[in-house]
Order: sequence, then structure tokens, then C-alpha cells
Amino acid sequence: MTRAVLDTGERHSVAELEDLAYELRRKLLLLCGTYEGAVHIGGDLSVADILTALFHHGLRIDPNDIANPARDRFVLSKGHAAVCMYIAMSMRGFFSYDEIVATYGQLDSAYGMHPCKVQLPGVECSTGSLGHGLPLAVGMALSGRARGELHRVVTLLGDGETGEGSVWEAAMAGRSQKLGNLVAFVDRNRQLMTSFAEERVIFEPYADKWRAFGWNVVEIDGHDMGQLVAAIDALPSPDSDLPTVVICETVKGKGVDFMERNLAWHAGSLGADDLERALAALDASRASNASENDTEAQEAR
Amino acid sequence: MTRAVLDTGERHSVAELEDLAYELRRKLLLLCGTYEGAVHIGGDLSVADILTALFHHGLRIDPNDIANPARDRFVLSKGHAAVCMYIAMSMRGFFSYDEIVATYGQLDSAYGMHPCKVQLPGVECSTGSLGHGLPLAVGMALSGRARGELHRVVTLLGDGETGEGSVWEAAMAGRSQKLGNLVAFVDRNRQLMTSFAEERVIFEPYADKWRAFGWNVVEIDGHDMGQLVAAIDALPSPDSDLPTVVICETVKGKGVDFMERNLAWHAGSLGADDLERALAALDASRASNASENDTEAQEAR
Amino acid sequence: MPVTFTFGEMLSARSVIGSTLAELGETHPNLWVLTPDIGATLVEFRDTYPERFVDVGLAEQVCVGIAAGLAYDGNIPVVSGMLPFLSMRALEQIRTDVCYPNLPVKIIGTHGGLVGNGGSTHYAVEDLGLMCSLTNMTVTSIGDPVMVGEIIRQSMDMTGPLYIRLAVGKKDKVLYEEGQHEIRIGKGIVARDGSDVTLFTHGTTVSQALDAAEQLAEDGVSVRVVDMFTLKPIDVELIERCAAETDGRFVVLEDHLAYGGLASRIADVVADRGLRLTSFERLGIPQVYAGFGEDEQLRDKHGYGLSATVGALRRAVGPATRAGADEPAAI
Amino acid sequence: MPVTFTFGEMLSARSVIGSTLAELGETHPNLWVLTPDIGATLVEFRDTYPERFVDVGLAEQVCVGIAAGLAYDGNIPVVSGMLPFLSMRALEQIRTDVCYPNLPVKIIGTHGGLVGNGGSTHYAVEDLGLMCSLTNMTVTSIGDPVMVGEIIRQSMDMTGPLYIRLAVGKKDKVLYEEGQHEIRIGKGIVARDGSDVTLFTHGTTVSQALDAAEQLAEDGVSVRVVDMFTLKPIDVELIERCAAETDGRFVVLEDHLAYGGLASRIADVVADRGLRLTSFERLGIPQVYAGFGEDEQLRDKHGYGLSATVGALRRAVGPATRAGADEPAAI
Ligand SMILES: Cc1ncc(C[n+]2csc(CCOP(=O)(O)OP(=O)(O)O)c2C)c(N)n1
Ligand SMILES: Cc1ncc(C[n+]2csc(CCOP(=O)(O)OP(=O)(O)O)c2C)c(N)n1
Ligand SMILES: [Mg+2]
Ligand SMILES: [Mg+2]
Repeated sequence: MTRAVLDTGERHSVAELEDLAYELRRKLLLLCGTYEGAVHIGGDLSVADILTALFHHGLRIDPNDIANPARDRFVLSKGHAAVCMYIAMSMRGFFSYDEIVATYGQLDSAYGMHPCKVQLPGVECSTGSLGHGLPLAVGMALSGRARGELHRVVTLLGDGETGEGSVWEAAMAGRSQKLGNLVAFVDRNRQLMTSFAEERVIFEPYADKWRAFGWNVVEIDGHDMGQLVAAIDALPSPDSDLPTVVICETVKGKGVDFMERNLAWHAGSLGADDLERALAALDASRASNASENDTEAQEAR
Repeated sequence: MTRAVLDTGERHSVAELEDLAYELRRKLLLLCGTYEGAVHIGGDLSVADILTALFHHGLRIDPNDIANPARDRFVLSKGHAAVCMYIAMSMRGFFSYDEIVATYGQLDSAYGMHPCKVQLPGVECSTGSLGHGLPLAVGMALSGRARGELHRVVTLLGDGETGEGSVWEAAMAGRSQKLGNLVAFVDRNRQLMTSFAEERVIFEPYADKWRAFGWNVVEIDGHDMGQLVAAIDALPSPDSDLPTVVICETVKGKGVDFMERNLAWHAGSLGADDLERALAALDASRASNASENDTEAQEAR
Repeated sequence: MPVTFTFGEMLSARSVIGSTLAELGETHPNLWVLTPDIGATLVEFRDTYPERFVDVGLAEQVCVGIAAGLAYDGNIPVVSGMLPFLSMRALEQIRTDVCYPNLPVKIIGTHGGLVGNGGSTHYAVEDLGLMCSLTNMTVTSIGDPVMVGEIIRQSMDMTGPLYIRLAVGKKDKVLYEEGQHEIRIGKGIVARDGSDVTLFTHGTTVSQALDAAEQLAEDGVSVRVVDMFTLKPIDVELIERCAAETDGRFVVLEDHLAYGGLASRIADVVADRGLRLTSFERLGIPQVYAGFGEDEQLRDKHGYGLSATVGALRRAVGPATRAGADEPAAI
Repeated sequence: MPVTFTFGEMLSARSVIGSTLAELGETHPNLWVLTPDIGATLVEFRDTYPERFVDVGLAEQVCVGIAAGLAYDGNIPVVSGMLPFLSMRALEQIRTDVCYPNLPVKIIGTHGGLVGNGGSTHYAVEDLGLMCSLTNMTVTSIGDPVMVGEIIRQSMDMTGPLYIRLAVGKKDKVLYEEGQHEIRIGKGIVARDGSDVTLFTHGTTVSQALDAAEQLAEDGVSVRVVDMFTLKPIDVELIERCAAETDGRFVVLEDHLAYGGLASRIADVVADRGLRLTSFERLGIPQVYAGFGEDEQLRDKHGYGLSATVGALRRAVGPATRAGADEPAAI
């Protein structure tokens, strides 16, 4: 078996991907500034880099051929990051960003707080209730296997979400069914909705849990685009035997200093002032990243 | 805090406990020979030694004071081994064996296929649906802690049962709540109802799972009374911080050769012929154990 | 190989499931069978189509989740297990992953009602109420073992989810001769015609209902027995017709809580359509956890066994006192 | 510290829960509060009684299981969370670990109905049907935020389980003046008296029902509004009385599937008691997954908003055509 050839868009350099992630965050904040209701900003910002790496680099998908049986499947298990996914997908050509901004959360909109496949073809399944994505992904991976596809099924979970027992049932099933075509990214931002991880729920030793459930474990900095790309490129072949989890160390609210590691920004709305502050913070964070990168580059020389 | 003083019965030597376990198995088979319906013989026989060690050695309980707040709590999470527990408890003075045999499974009997606290005071809670016992035990352990009791809450799970996600939720909760007074025995007989472990569901590396969930892990031969007693005696203090799992390597159907590791004997009934064969097999197994023990004793000399 | 059977014979509904699935595996390459360690009678399918058989062990939630994932990709998954656990442990998965996207997942299981002597953890007594609560779900409860195969076969063309409830399924009476009745999801079966009173029932109690009708016939009372094996969508038209044709006398008998199951489905129709009944009585499990005992003993103990059924039918056709009308039921 | 409030004012039911629990924590040393990561408004309790506060993170099943374990040992555990998840993910734990042994565990949560704009995974629209299916469970749905506190206080003496459903609970209208009505679990509240038709409702739609009644009053129609905040046990006596006193005209309005909730509870009584109604109409969520939108928009879209309620009341008192009697409802 060889992996199907899909038009998977242009190849981007890491620097380009970083720009796309910046753009994604910016668009996200702008939407929050327009929409009156609450948006899960914290958990959106923590996965902006992961979603960029997936939609612009990792996933073999074609926005013009969304039902291609050979496509990779993406399941947003942490469904509350829907709007970040919508925007990432719009940047990849699936949807129109303007339409998202114009209709988000409104009556009859396809773009709501959680992904709804019934209303929005292009997303692979409806999620939002935590703990459902990985089981669904196991089913899709099994199906692809049986049909002889070499696609991958990729899902993205919140770390808090992995408190759900259904996740560990699915972890065991993915291993037992020998699904090397199954890949779970975990957004390890060490925050739940109302507490920090390890404060009320002890998740550590976290990677060991996945290892003990028989998964191939990769640990990276989930905001380092180079590491994300490298992890994706190094994924074992879809016809191998072990599912892979990529544990991404992240920061909830990443890129907007006053939201970072701040329980108040699990979900929220941005008034005009907030929006301005947030955009400024985003630019500042980008500038400091750039200078860090320069230093690293110099040091590497 | 000191552990409450309860009349916890006579102290038994390991050899005496072995005799009690033999007696338990015998009584179990005799009941199966009388009762017309199916009994979960396989999973009963695999926990006969564990239940003997608990009810005659490990648990601080008093059959004449079943509501003593300082008592240890026992939760049979693998509720289908109820009859084995009833008999073990009868041998400890809780119930009458004759009454169990006379009424088991009958209309209005307190002794049914799964423990029912509503009908049978003395059992701590109603179980039977797998995956419920550990969460209940966590609640009981928390409660004891809060009341300043130094009791233990001990539960017994099937290995297949630990496929349930609710077990891992409870494992995480037991660790997060720092319940050193919580002890789980796992009957690791490597069989589920319709398959052998690792055949359809991959549990290995099994002990690592519990370790990764932050538990204190003890691994023993679940049919070696000496090891059972030692493991119980070495349990960390109830006011320590880590829950303990005692993973007992066992054989489903243990003690009756034609039932051992035989999927057909997950549940069954014993006709007169079967009963005779089973009792004979039990005696044979006891004799061979005794001679093994002799050899071991000689070698140790 | 299709099951052969004789009218009145005892047959195992479980083995009908097993052989029907094995048969359909051949014609439907997208048929999958999944189970949470309750696979004893699925062996034929398992061994013929191992790559489409998934035993997840004790893990009902992921079992249904996987089924949904398979269905998203064009497959027809059948989840087979024990209903008390499937209908409750996996309820959110059934609702959110299967019913919401309206996927053709079938849930088939045993232990519906006070059967099997497992005690209250092991009886599915509220399952039909739970399943009827779910949008897009088709809900059936089947007594005749041959019919189980027939319904599974019919369901291959369904686009949405289906729930099939059985009792123990080890030994069930074949109730209908081949071709005797049109068997169609959504249509009740007039298992025995009659004109004085209608006895509605489903699943394991159909047989008991027929026996009760036979007893009443000896008294010269003509009882219509309706096997309302589809609870959702409910056959409104048949209910209305029975009200008109059996003098507004209804008795509902079911091995399910008396509230939430078929009797409540019929009560919904009674209220919606403004049916003016002469009598309405429900026989089913009262608001208790039932304890141990053999199936028939428990039915007798809890007031919906054969003699209670006969009694209710007598009351229904007797002088016009509304049965149970004096005391508010404890609902 | 008790909440102070003014009639008609907007209050957060969530903060009422938080402050009531904090208040009761003092008088009830065996009161525990548990949550699966939905603890924002429980902070007062958490910080005052940290040793009796348990946040298990995302893990609804064990949350209920722990509550049961605590209750076995003499405690009064309150589990607080979002109802779509508590009522379904933890259903078997609620049934088997709490209801079967009849333990005094209280499940209190938000997101009952099409509220909060979270989409279909986040609406509890079948929860009341599910909970009414459970033996021993007392089921309530409360609109008035002050009443929430009152019911929690009353429930401290209950020996069995209790379910309390709220809408979003961030901003709710205080509906009843203090002492205006006797508030007692199991007894419906006549929120507004009237003689032409009874409008039964509960929870978040009580306020809408009162508005509709006000509109009808302008037409000279006298609408009785009954806040049937206890769905189980249902107030049979009040239903019978309303049938007699409002000319057999019933409209049922609820932010729940139109089948399975209050309307079906009332239909059960109608059938059991043989009530001869003049009209019966149910306004609630049809058999669809509702999608996104603000609460009021969704109610309007799905046919149970204010104007639909007014319309149904007009039909009920209008010329004697039975509303909806021509077409079988899709149930
Ligand atoms: C089953 C379930 N319970 C509760 C919620 C409400 N909820 C949404 S996000 C969230 C916190 C999730 O934490 P985590 O998975 O770490 O994601 P993050 O917030 O970090 O993005 C909660 C409790 C939900 N969506 N599903
Ligand atoms: C939730 C649930 N699902 C299914 C069953 C039926 N069942 C009873 S025992 C058993 C096998 C359990 O395996 P294990 O836990 O290893 O116990 P053992 O049979 O080895 O004693 C099954 C599937 C059950 N009791 N509960
Ligand atoms: Mg997180
Ligand atoms: Mg086992």
C-alpha cells in the first residue's frame, strides 16, 4: 500500500507556518472582538500552532474534495476549540473566514461553539462533549485499515479531557487493534476549566500513562513549529502497529500575555479595549519570539 | 490517629488460611452442585485465596458489629464472584452457609448472583455491573479520611473489568485525593468472559498502567497464601498518600483442573457427575500443592 | 445458513442473531459486529469475518464510539451486548455519536426486563424509556426469535439507528408462522384478533399475553393481542383503530417499568388524539428494584404475571369501574 | 450568607446554588460538594470547606460513583455540573449506585433545554425523561432562582436522590415573592390562577408562560399557569383539579423534547385517570437536534416560543377543533 496522492496544498517552511499561526491567532482575536458571546479563547490559543501544523502541513486533505476516501481524517476531540479549527480550515481553503465572522454562533449558522458535521460538511464529525473524539477516531482508523487505505486519523485532545475514562478505553482499543494509522495530539496546557492540572487532578507522570497503554509517545513543545513539523514528519507509517500520541507542552492563552495561564480566560469575550490590548500583546509576543529565534540562530552558528 | 480496635477474629497461620481456602472452594463446588442455574465458577475459584486472605486475615471487621464506623470496608467490584464472597463471609461468621445453599438465587433470597446491600446487610454495597466498585471505594475512603478513621477500603476487581474507563477515572481520583487508605486487589487471571487477555484486548504492560496512574503497585502470586498475607501485612499506613494496587497473578478456575484456563467455565452449572469430578480434582490439586510445599520447605532447608 | 424452525418450537434468539449476522456478512461487506466481551453467540461471524469483528473487552462506551466512527465511514455496525450496560453506560455515546448524526448503528442486546436472575444491576427495566427519549432512534422489543432475524435483515437498509431489545434470548418460543403476519418496523402486529379489549404488549410477554387471551376466550371474552414490537415510531393508526374496534378498552403489559415504556407511549397517543377510553390499565414493573428470582416468579411477584394479566383483562371488560382509578398511582 | 433579592429582579441561579451550599455546609457537617470541573460558582463552599469539596476534573462517572460511596457512609453529597453530561455519561452510576440503594445524592446542574448556544452536544433535552425513568429518583426543574435555594434547603432531609435541572443559571428572573406560594417538592405551584385553560410548564419557560397568560388576559381569556417544577412524583391531584376547573383544556410548554418530559408525565395521568380533556397540546422540542442560536431564537424556530404559546392557548379555548388532531405527531 502507498499513501494516496491528494492535492495537499503548497509546502510551507517552518517560518511560513509560524506566520500562518500568527495570522490564525489574529483572526481568532478579531472574531472574538466582533462576536458578543463567550469564546473558548484560552484553549483556542493553546492549539493554534498545532492546528496550523496539521492543516497546512500534516494532514493529507483537499478542500475541494472533502469526501475523498483516501483523505486523512481530523477529529477535534476538544470540540470547544471549534472556532480555531474553523479559521485554520478557512485559511486552508475549506471555508470563508468572512462567513465565519459574519455568522459565528448565530441562528442557522454552520459555525457554532462546537463542530457540527450535520451542519458543516468538511468537519469529520460532531464533537463538543469531551471524551468522544478518540473513540470515534479509533472507529475511523479501523475502517480505513479494513478498506486498505493508508490514511491517518488524527485527533486533538485537551489534557483535562484525558481525565475521561472513555479516553482510556479508546487508548486500549487503539493499541489492541494495532492502529498505527491513529495519531492523537494532546494539548498539554496544564489547565482544565476551573483548575490547573496537578492542583485538583494529578495527571503526572503523564507520558507514562500513554506508554503504559502501549502507545508510541512523542513529547514536544507545542508552540515550537519546528518541533511540530518534525514530529509530524517522523510519524511511523500508517500501516505500523502502534498508535502515536504527540504530547504537546503548551500554554493556555498562548500569545496574549494577560490570558496566558489565567483561569479567567478559559472562555470569555473581548470588548473593544480588550481586543486592542490583545492584538498588541500578540504582536509583542511575536516580536519577542522572533528575537529569540535570532538569538538561537546566532547561537547555532 | 491509630487504627480502631475491632474484634477481628482469631489470627491464622498461612497453613490454616490455606485450609480455609480449600474449604471455601469445596463449599463453593457443593453449592454449584445443588443450585440449578449457572454460577460464575471460573471467576469464583480464581479469587478464593484472595477472599480467604482478606476475610480471615486482612480486613478489620466484626461480623457482630457490621455497622461499626471504624471497620474496614470491602467492595466486591467484580460482583459476579458474589457467591464466593458470601461463603467466605459465612466462614468468617457473617452469614449461615446452610442458608446460602438453601436459598441461593431463589425468589426473595438475600443471596443472589450479585451482591445486593439492600437485601443483604453486611455487604457494603451493591455491585455486579463491572466498573462501579472502585469509584464507590474512592468515595468511602474519602469519607473515612474526613471522619478521621484509620480504616481501609479494600476492593477486588477483575482484570477484564479494568478495561472499563470508569476504573481509570477512579484510579486517577484515588491518587489525586491521596487515599493511602484505598487498596485494590486485581484478579489478574488473564481471562475475560469470551476471550483470553492479550488475545482481543491488550492489557500489558499491566502493572505499568497502575504505576503511571500514580499507585503503589505490588505484584504477587494470587494463589500463594504466604504472598497474600505478606502483601497485606506490608500495606502502607492508611494515612499515607498513595493508594495501593495488589496485582494478583491468578488462574481462572483455579483448583479444578478441567476448569482452569477454560473459557467454557466462565459460568456454568455442575451436574452430579461434574460435581464428583470437580471435588476429586480439587483434592488432587490440594495434594499436589502440599507436596510442592514440602519440596519448597526441603529446598529452603 | 438461514435458521430453520417450526412454529411453537423453542429457539435461541441469540443464535438467530449470530447466524443472521454471519449470513449478512456475506452480502454486506460493510457489516461490522462489535461487542464488549459478550461475544459467545457471535462466533460464526467472528471466525468468518475476523477483520470486521471487534471485541473491545469490558468497555461499552468505546464500543459504541467505535461503531459510530465506522458508520461515519460508510459501514453498518452492529453492537451486541447486555442491554442494562449498553443502554446506560454508553448512553451518551448512543445519543451524541450515533443519534445526533443519525448513523445506521444497530444496538442489539439481551436482558431486557426482569430476566436472567442477575439482580437489579443486571435488569434493563428502563431501557425502552431511555431509548425512546433519543431523537432519530428507532426502538424495538422482540419476542419471537425468528422475527429477530427478520428485523435485522430489514434494518440493513435503514439510514438511522436501531435498538433491538431481547429478553434472555436463550430459549424463546417461535410465535408466528412464516408469512402469517406482515413484519414491518413501525407497524404493530395483531397477534390475535379480538373485539372486546386490546392487550398491547411487546417482547418476552407476547407469549404470556396470548396465553391470557386464550384463558379469556374460555370465558367468552374476545381479546385482541397486539405485539407492538416497535415502540418508536409508535403505530398511532393501529392504536386509534383498536380504541374504536375494541370498545375503548386497553390493557398494556410489558416487562419494563410501567411508566416510560410502551404504556407511556400509548398514553401519549391517548392524550394527543383525545381518545376516549373506557378503560386503561398498565401491567409492568412497579417503582422497585426487583431482586432475585426466576423470570416468571418475578412477574408474578410484581403484579404482571399471567394471572395478573387475566385479572386485568377481566376488569377491563367487567362492569364500568375504572381499574385503579381510586388511588393515584405512585409514578 | 443568604441571598437577598427583589421580586422581578434578575439573579444568577448558579450563585444561589453556591451561596446556599456554603450556608448549608455550616449546619450540615456531612454535606459534600462534588463537581467534574464545573466549579466556578462553588468557590465559596470550596474555600470554606476544602476537605468536603471534590473536583475530579473531567470524569462524570467517577464523580457520581464517589458521591454514592460518600452517601453510603452517611454523607449528603451534591454533584454539580452540566446536565447533558451528568445525565447521560453518568447515567448508569446514577441509576445503579445512587437510585438502586436509594441514597441521598443530589444532582444539580445547568444547560437543561436549548440554552447556552453550545449546540446539540451541549443541550440536555432528554434529561427529564431519562431521570423520570429511574426508580427512587425525585425530579425537579426550576426556573425561579430563589426557589433553587429553597429546594436545596428542603432536600437536606430527603432520604433518596434528587435531580435539579436549571437552564443556564446565569441570569434568571425572580418569579415569586417570598411567601407567595407554598414551595414543596411534589406539589405544583399555581403561578397564576385562571379558569379557561391550564398552561403547565416548568423551569426556564415559566416566565414565558406568565407572559403568554398576560397576553391572553388582554383578549379576556383566563389562563391558569401551573409551575410543575416537580416532574416526579407528579402532582396527580393538581392535574385532576385543573382538568375539572379549566374546562379540560391543557397546554403543556417545556424546554425539553415534547415527548418524554412533563407533557408525557401528564399524558400518563390523563390515561391512568381517564381524564376527558377538551384539548391537549404540547409545546416543546420536536424530534430534531436543534443547532446553534440564542435561547429565544431556538424556541421560536422550534415552535415553542412566546408567540407559539399564545397561539396554542388561543387554539385551546377556540372553537372545539382538537389542535393537531388531524396528523399523527412524529413521535
Ligand atoms: C463531557 C464534558 N464535560 C464538561 C464540558 C465543559 N468543558 C468544556 S472545556 C472544559 C475544560 C477542558 O479542559 P481541557 O480538556 O484541558 O481543555 P482546555 O480547556 O485546556 O482547552 C470543560 C470542563 C464538556 N465540554 N464536556
Ligand atoms: C458492565 C458489565 N458488562 C458486562 C458484564 C457481564 N460480565 C460478567 S463477568 C464478565 C467478564 C469479566 O471479566 P473479569 O473482570 O476479568 O472477571 P473474571 O471473569 O475473570 O472473574 C462479563 C463480561 C457485567 N457484569 N458488567
Ligand atoms: Mg487543558
Ligand atoms: Mg479475568
